[in-house]
Amino acid sequence: MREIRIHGRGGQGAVTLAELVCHAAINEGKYAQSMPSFGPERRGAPVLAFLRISDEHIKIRAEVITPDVVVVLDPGLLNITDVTSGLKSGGTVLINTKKSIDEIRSKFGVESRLGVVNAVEIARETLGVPITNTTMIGALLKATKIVKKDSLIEPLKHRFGPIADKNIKAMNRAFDETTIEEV
Amino acid sequence: MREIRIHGRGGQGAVTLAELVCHAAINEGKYAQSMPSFGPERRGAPVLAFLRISDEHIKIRAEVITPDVVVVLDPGLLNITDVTSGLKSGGTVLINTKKSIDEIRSKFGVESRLGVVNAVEIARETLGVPITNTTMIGALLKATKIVKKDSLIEPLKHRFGPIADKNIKAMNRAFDETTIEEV
Amino acid sequence: MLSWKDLELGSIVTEPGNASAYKTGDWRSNKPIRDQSKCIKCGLCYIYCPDAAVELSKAGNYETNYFYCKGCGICANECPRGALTMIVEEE
Amino acid sequence: MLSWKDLELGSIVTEPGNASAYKTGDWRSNKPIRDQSKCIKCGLCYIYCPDAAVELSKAGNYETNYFYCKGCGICANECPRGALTMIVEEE
Amino acid sequence: MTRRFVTGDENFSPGHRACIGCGEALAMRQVVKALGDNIILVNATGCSEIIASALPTTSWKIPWIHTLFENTASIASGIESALKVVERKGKRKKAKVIAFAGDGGTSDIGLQALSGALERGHDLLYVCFDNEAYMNTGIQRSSSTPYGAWTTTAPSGKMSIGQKTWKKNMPAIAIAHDIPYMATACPSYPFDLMDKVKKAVSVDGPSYLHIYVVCPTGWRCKTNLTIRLGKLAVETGIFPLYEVEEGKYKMSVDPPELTPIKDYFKIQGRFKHLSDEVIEEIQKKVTGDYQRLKEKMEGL
Amino acid sequence: MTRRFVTGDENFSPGHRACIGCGEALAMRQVVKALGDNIILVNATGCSEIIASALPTTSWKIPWIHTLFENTASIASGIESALKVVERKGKRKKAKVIAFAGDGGTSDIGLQALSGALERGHDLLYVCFDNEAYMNTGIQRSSSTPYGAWTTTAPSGKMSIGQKTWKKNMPAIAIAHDIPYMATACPSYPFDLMDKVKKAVSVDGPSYLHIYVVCPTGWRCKTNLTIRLGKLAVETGIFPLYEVEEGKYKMSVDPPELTPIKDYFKIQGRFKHLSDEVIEEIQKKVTGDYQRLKEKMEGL
Amino acid sequence: MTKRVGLEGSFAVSEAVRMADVDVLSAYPITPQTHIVERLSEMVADGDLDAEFICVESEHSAMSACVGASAAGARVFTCTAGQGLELMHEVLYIPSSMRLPVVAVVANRALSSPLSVWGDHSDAMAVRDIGWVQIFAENVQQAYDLTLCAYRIAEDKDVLFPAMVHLDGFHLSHVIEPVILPDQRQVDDFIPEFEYPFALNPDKPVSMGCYGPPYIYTEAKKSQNVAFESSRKIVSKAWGEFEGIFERSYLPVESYRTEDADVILLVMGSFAETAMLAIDRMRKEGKKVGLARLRLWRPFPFDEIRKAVKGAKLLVVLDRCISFGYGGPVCSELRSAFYREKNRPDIVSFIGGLGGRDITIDQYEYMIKRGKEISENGSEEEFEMIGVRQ
Amino acid sequence: MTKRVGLEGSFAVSEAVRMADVDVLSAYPITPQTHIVERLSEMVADGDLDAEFICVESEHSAMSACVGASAAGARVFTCTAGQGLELMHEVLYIPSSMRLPVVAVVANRALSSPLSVWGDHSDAMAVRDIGWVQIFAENVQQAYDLTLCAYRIAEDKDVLFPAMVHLDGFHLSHVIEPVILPDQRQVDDFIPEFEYPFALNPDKPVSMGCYGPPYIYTEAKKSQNVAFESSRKIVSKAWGEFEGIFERSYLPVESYRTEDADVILLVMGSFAETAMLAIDRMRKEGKKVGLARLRLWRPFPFDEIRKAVKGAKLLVVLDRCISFGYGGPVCSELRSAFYREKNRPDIVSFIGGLGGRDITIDQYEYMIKRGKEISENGSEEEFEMIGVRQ
Ligand SMILES: Cc1ncc(C[n+]2csc(CCOP(=O)(O)OP(=O)(O)O)c2C)c(N)n1
Ligand SMILES: Cc1ncc(C[n+]2csc(CCOP(=O)(O)OP(=O)(O)O)c2C)c(N)n1
Ligand code: SF4
Ligand code: SF4
Ligand code: SF4
Ligand code: SF4
Ligand code: SF4
Ligand code: SF4
Ligand SMILES: [Mg+2]
Ligand SMILES: [Mg+2]
Repeated sequence: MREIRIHGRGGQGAVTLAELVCHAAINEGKYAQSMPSFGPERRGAPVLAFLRISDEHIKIRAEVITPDVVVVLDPGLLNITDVTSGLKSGGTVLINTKKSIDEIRSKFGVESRLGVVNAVEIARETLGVPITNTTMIGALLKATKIVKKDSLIEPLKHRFGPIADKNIKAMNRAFDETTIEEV
Repeated sequence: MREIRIHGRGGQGAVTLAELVCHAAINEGKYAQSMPSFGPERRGAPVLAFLRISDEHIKIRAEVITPDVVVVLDPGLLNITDVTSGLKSGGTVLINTKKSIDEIRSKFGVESRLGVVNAVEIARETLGVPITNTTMIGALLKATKIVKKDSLIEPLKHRFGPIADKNIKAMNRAFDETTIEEV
Repeated sequence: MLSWKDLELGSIVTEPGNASAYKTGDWRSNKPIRDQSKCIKCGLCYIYCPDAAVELSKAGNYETNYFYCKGCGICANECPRGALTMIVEEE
Repeated sequence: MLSWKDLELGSIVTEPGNASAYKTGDWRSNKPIRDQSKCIKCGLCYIYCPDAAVELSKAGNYETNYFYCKGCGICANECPRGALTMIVEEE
Repeated sequence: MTRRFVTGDENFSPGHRACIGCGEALAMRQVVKALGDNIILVNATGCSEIIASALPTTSWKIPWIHTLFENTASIASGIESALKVVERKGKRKKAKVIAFAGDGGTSDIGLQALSGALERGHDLLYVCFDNEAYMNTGIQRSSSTPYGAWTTTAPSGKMSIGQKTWKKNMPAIAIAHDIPYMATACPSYPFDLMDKVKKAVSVDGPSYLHIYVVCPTGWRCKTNLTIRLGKLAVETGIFPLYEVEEGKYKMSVDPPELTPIKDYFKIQGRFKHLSDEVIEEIQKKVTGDYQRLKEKMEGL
Repeated sequence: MTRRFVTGDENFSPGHRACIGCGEALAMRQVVKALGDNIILVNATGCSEIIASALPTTSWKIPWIHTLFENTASIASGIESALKVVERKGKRKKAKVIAFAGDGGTSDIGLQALSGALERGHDLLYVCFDNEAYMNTGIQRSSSTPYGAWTTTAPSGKMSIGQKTWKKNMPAIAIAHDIPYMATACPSYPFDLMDKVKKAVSVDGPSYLHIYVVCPTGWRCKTNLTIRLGKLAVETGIFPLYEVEEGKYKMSVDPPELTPIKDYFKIQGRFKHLSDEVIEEIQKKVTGDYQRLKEKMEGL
Repeated sequence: MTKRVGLEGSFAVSEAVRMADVDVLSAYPITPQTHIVERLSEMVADGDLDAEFICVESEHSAMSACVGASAAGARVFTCTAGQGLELMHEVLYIPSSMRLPVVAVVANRALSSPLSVWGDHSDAMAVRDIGWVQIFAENVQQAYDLTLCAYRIAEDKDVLFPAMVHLDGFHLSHVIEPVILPDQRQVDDFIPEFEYPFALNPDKPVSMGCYGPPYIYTEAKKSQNVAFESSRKIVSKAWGEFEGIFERSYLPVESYRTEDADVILLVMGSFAETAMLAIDRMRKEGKKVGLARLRLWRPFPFDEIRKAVKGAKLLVVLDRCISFGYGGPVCSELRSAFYREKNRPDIVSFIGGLGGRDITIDQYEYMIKRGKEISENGSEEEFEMIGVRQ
Repeated sequence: MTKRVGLEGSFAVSEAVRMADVDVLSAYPITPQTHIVERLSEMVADGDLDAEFICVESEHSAMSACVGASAAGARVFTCTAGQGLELMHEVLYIPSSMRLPVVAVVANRALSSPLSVWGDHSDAMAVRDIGWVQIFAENVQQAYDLTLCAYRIAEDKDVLFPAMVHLDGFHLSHVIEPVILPDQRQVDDFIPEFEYPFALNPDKPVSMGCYGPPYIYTEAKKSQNVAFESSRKIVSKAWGEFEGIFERSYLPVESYRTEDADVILLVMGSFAETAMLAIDRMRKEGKKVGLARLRLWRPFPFDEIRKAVKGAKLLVVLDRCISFGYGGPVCSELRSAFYREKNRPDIVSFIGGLGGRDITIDQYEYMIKRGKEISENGSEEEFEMIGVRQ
């Protein structure tokens, strides 16, 4: 089982990210589970979302505390939370940032496997708005291959209808543009 | 313990009769208990009230089913109910009626000890209204001496204030005018 | 005496208007008497009776149904012709 | 971490306004910058801020308290003099 | 004569256990006469319900349901919606849903359910029988009890004149919901009442009838005054008869001159403790309110 | 400038967790500024409560209580009565009791409690923050949601234009209770709002304030439009600012000409599905209602 | 100076409220509680009680107004029954978790449907989880005494929980019996003036009713339950003080002729005294039977009931409530309380007295006999219903 | 043709409601139930479900509208949580006593105060006496299946009682998991069109909800309880049919690795699967432990639970609810159910998971171990609370 935690802000679609990948995994025949952090957090407030993917029925139903992968939708969150908290050894952190891997490592002391991508720029250019959740799916897939990229197409279409294509494009671009540094 | 059942119609004050005698008994230092028939009966409908008087704390808290005394406030009730139902042997029936003892016995087959008084007439003349509950207390006291007549004065005053005197008069008159036939 | 098995599902009553067997005439202490000769068949006693105790006979007369009449005196009070009188119920 | 013994009777909070320690500035993605030279001290930014994040300094200037400012942009939008500009928060 | 305009059917059958001379029972009888057979009746707890439904008997010849005191309009909403779907799905044809409740069940404990039903626009008629107190439980005050009246929970006493608040204006509250039809009525005016019932059921959407019903037991008056007191309430202006159709006001009975309220007060025990000053205060309020109401009438 | 007329105290302290750009939080801030210190605040469940009271913290510097969603006016009634006796018995002096609730807590689930409190005449101020939906739970329709608006429980779709009912007229319902003071307000007009708050608390008896608050999250608009949209609501006549004192109506802002509602609609996501015809229908209703309201004004 | 007078149960309660000098009353009428609100209304109207009576529009608001008034530091009272207690169900959790000493009297009534204005314990049992002190009265004197005690208990600084006194609808509320009324000074000694430590007050602002994220909710409940459990001893203490002043004594569990009893019948509320008559009759016949009554229902008197039943072979429990698809709640909880005891009695369950049905002396006797049979031979049913027409 | 899709718990419930072709929906939003009403609203708005959605002004009205609609013969649905279930408390007695097959889904939520939108079982337990069929789901598939089953059960002519499906707030309502959706025809076979025998209808007038004097109330309750008890076997029958059609099976009590277990842990709802992980871990260490879950809570499955636990020495019960001043209701009722059994297990009580607090695998293991200790050495406390910060 792989456990993923997404950091975002209320309104940025962290939960949607988890859901989309969850659907993709289930459609592949896998077992998967996604959920928001349960609470009354408001637009703007830091929030979490969780995702588990497995080959068997998933019996645990609690927040992900020891993630294999952490996805950070908003670079500002790095200033205020330790996004690596509980990260399993060998785990990956994926960050939407315009900063380089080195800058992140030095500024925030991230020592794990690390991926960065300027998702804001991609989202702005592809979607017209700086909403980075579908974009960051690209980074996630690049870093983990947790599901096939194609598996996202149906969930994205179902979710976004007419603007699905743009989102697919954003995802693909992020997939291509994400830089990953193994450790 | 003596058990008394009062038959009346909603609005005729059967419950008040039971209460007044109950208070009188308690004020005499006795144990007593009074209660209405529990229900949503309306003005005009046949109703019951109950009274128990004893020298000890009364533990039973249920309707009186086997009365020692039955008081009937409205003669019309004789047509529609068997007022003697459950009467203990040696028990007494007291009826507000303009009929004579013999008429009652023959028309309604009452075989017990029986008392009659024209309480309507007394009430009309003393109180100005045909409300017979306080009047029938007179009959009750005459027939049973269950409490002293004087013991009623305070409860009647408390209950009726300015018109207490009239009620006392009505009670006294009924006491005097009640005819009782022993068996 | 009904047993618990006699009760309909959810204690529903399936016999419409079966309360009409209840004789509210037993409540009556005063009784309206109609003088048909004074009656102009205006029907006010009919429409004002809370207990639906005034009925129109086949002959076209309004008549009191003493099975139901509780003796409120409304009909007597409202009769425009004074055709109704309240008397004390016999013992 | 509060233990159950630390809770006040009925979980009442006895420290008025202690939520003010919570830094809602952390929520901000965009940041208002004030050009004091354009400012006419009308105070609209003050009275329109949902987060009470505009303060009047001793010197008589309106200033944004970034500890609380969530960056909604209302002040910038409503400033009659365009003295406020929203910029993207630095990473 | 009357019989020519009125059905002889008594779907609210006699044998009910209302008090002798009950104005509420009379109003129910008249309303039900005007409703016809294709209805479903929802009844709040209160006198109207308790007098006619002692298990295993019922006075009702039309489908009837009672559940609780405060949820009458919501039960009615559910039925109405059910009938809508059931008809749409071709299973059964619709009937008109009618709700019956007392003033307590309407202006106090059931107000919110009623407001919701009016707001949602259900096709139903809600009838409030206003006897100005909680009578079923023994004459406690409601928000519909008139100022100064004695009740068991607003008794007159050394420190109290009886009811201390002015009667809640339920018709005005109903109108504030912008419903297509609202009317006031009184069984002392049976034809007016029955006409309004018919108009109300013919409306598509929610309608509200506020019916003034005399309660000899609670008002402490003679049982034969039920009709007389209803007329006096109208003639004094204490309870004006009017209707509001699509926002337009119309007076149903407009006495050329209002009878003084003391004529109405003096034959009721519940007002007997009132001083002349208080009666005067109430008279002023009644006159003023009546005037303001008349100003709302169309074509005056 | 502003600061000269307004206290610098923030009894509703910053650090609260309202969404970015929340109009409700802004209105609360303005109201509390006008209230002063001698108050006790009762808060219904809803955004206003949840954003400011996560244990073990509070944003409140004045005494504050929250219990449930629907009973705000009743809790306030209890406090007010307690203060009355406690003062009478010489124990403590009275404070003014203020109730805060959303439109859902007011016009739906809390309506009955409110109606009771108004009827009984408690000395309290009830403030409704109307953001036209249940926002705390995620944008479900309330009876205060405007016709045509999208919400999660009145979504637009093949068979639906969104909200199918017209907005419940809470101010009219409050007025139907004959209370001494009722006013509408909007934090886009802060001085008008604060004046009304002060007037409302100075009244002896119940007063009601209905405050229009923009919710960028629920209305699907930009966070910096909160003030602009409030002004547009007033300028289009969608939310007229007025007050009713002892039955007398007064317009607070009366634009010489109403702005077309589409200017207001087009910057909100919740209306974006509406066809021109529906907008036209709504425009007619808005114009008509505004006209009818103006007719009630004194001295017009 | 005490005096002995005849009082209806409802009036006895009202007297207690008056003598407790309650500040705020808020109640909604419902049979069979009406006589209490009516009597209190009279007292206020006549100036005999200086209180605000809030005539609310529903029971939901009645309890809410009490909560508000209590939070503002007032001594409060409400009363209700059956449907009324149900309608305020959600609100009842508030004073218990916010620690507000609201006092309520419930004239127990059965629950709809069918509508019944008559007594049973369904309403009382429906609130057994909520964290109110619950006390059952068995006669009119107790209705008075226990209402007073409710204030003494609820307002104790080591309690500060709401308290509910149960008196059976009609059977106690509408019955007149002799009552000994104490002197006002005795009452004042027993329940001194009350000051709530955190009353809503601009001079010392507090926030009450903040919300509890998962981070803190469990802790809040733990502290609530520990405080509630430990108020059990205050109940006993208060009753001890009561006895000192008023010379009548109460215990969490009260026993009648149980000393050497093999079989103990357990009932609650107004049926208890009638049951004593059955015990007396059987004792006369030499049967070793006794009666136990739970005077205190919440907090549940674990130790006291275990002690009270010690030595008995069989406990026969009469519930006046049915948990549909399960059985009698009192019986169930008693069994659970005895489950891990070494020498536990057998416990057999009866249900009866629903919706105002009386239980006769014969029926009590039957239950004891039938209970023994069931104990010996078992039964097909989880419980047996008493007095139902077959 | 079945299909396997990812669905949030709330959406799974909505799918079941849609496929059951419900006529009338009436609900009031409350976290964590909101996603159900929202999804259903969308379905109606898009014409995917031909139903009337009554957007009521409160939960009290939500349940009332369902009662009305059901009495008129419609298939109905409502859903709520926590405070909402509390606010409709009085109304809940109506469909069970009037025999109306209302179906409700409750996204379990803790009760105020402090306000908590998070899950526990306090709301579910507060309605355990009321006579609704109560079923607990433990994963999203079950949320779908059991909602369908609720219609099958409630509308069975030998049941005609309302049914409530419990899914834990957030932990099931807000979690997306794979769900196998059946074909519409399978659903139609399983729940055929429904005709209520006494629907309100001018063609055949009936009176529903007449009042019940003492003369008849006990009989009404007896007949209600007998019918309710006997609907237990219909639940099993319905689940049997369900298995036949859908190939997934449910039982009133479900066991996991209990065959030779000395100690059985019992939990309800969404915590069950996590508890299995603890059992697995302990089994790996050779410990003879197993897990039991009450799928059916009402009518209480007496025989099934007795059978399921047969042979175990100890039953460790985790309640997600506290009856203040008493303990855990599930534990209490289980003890009562075993009280008169010959070979009964010891039963030890834990309470935890309140207001959204998770229980970890370690904590389950702790409970089993500590349960054994308590069973052997006893404990000062009537129950122990899990995961509370000291
Ligand atoms: C929740 C609840 N509270 C209180 C009652 C008691 N109750 C039943 S009817 C009634 C009064 C009814 O008054 P109203 O609605 O005016 O009708 P009326 O009897 O006067 O016709 C009351 C208080 C109840 N049944 N349910
Ligand atoms: C009895 C009950 N039902 C439902 C809820 C859920 N709930 C809490 S706040 C809320 C909506 C609040 O809406 P509104 O009053 O308009 O305030 P807003 O959040 O929009 O400011 C709802 C539905 C609840 N807490 N209690
Ligand atoms: S009211 Fe009089 S005149 Fe009219 S029909 Fe009746 S009896 Fe005849
Ligand atoms: S007296 Fe009353 S009940 Fe009898 S017929 Fe006349 S109106 Fe009807
Ligand atoms: S709104 Fe603009 S001009 Fe006015 S005080 Fe603020 S910054 Fe200055
Ligand atoms: S951006 Fe918004 S929060 Fe920040 S100071 Fe301006 S108005 Fe206040
Ligand atoms: S109390 Fe009044 S309303 Fe009720 S039945 Fe009697 S007369 Fe009619
Ligand atoms: S949802 Fe709307 S009202 Fe609630 S905090 Fe956010 S912006 Fe304010
Ligand atoms: Mg009434
Ligand atoms: Mg809102």
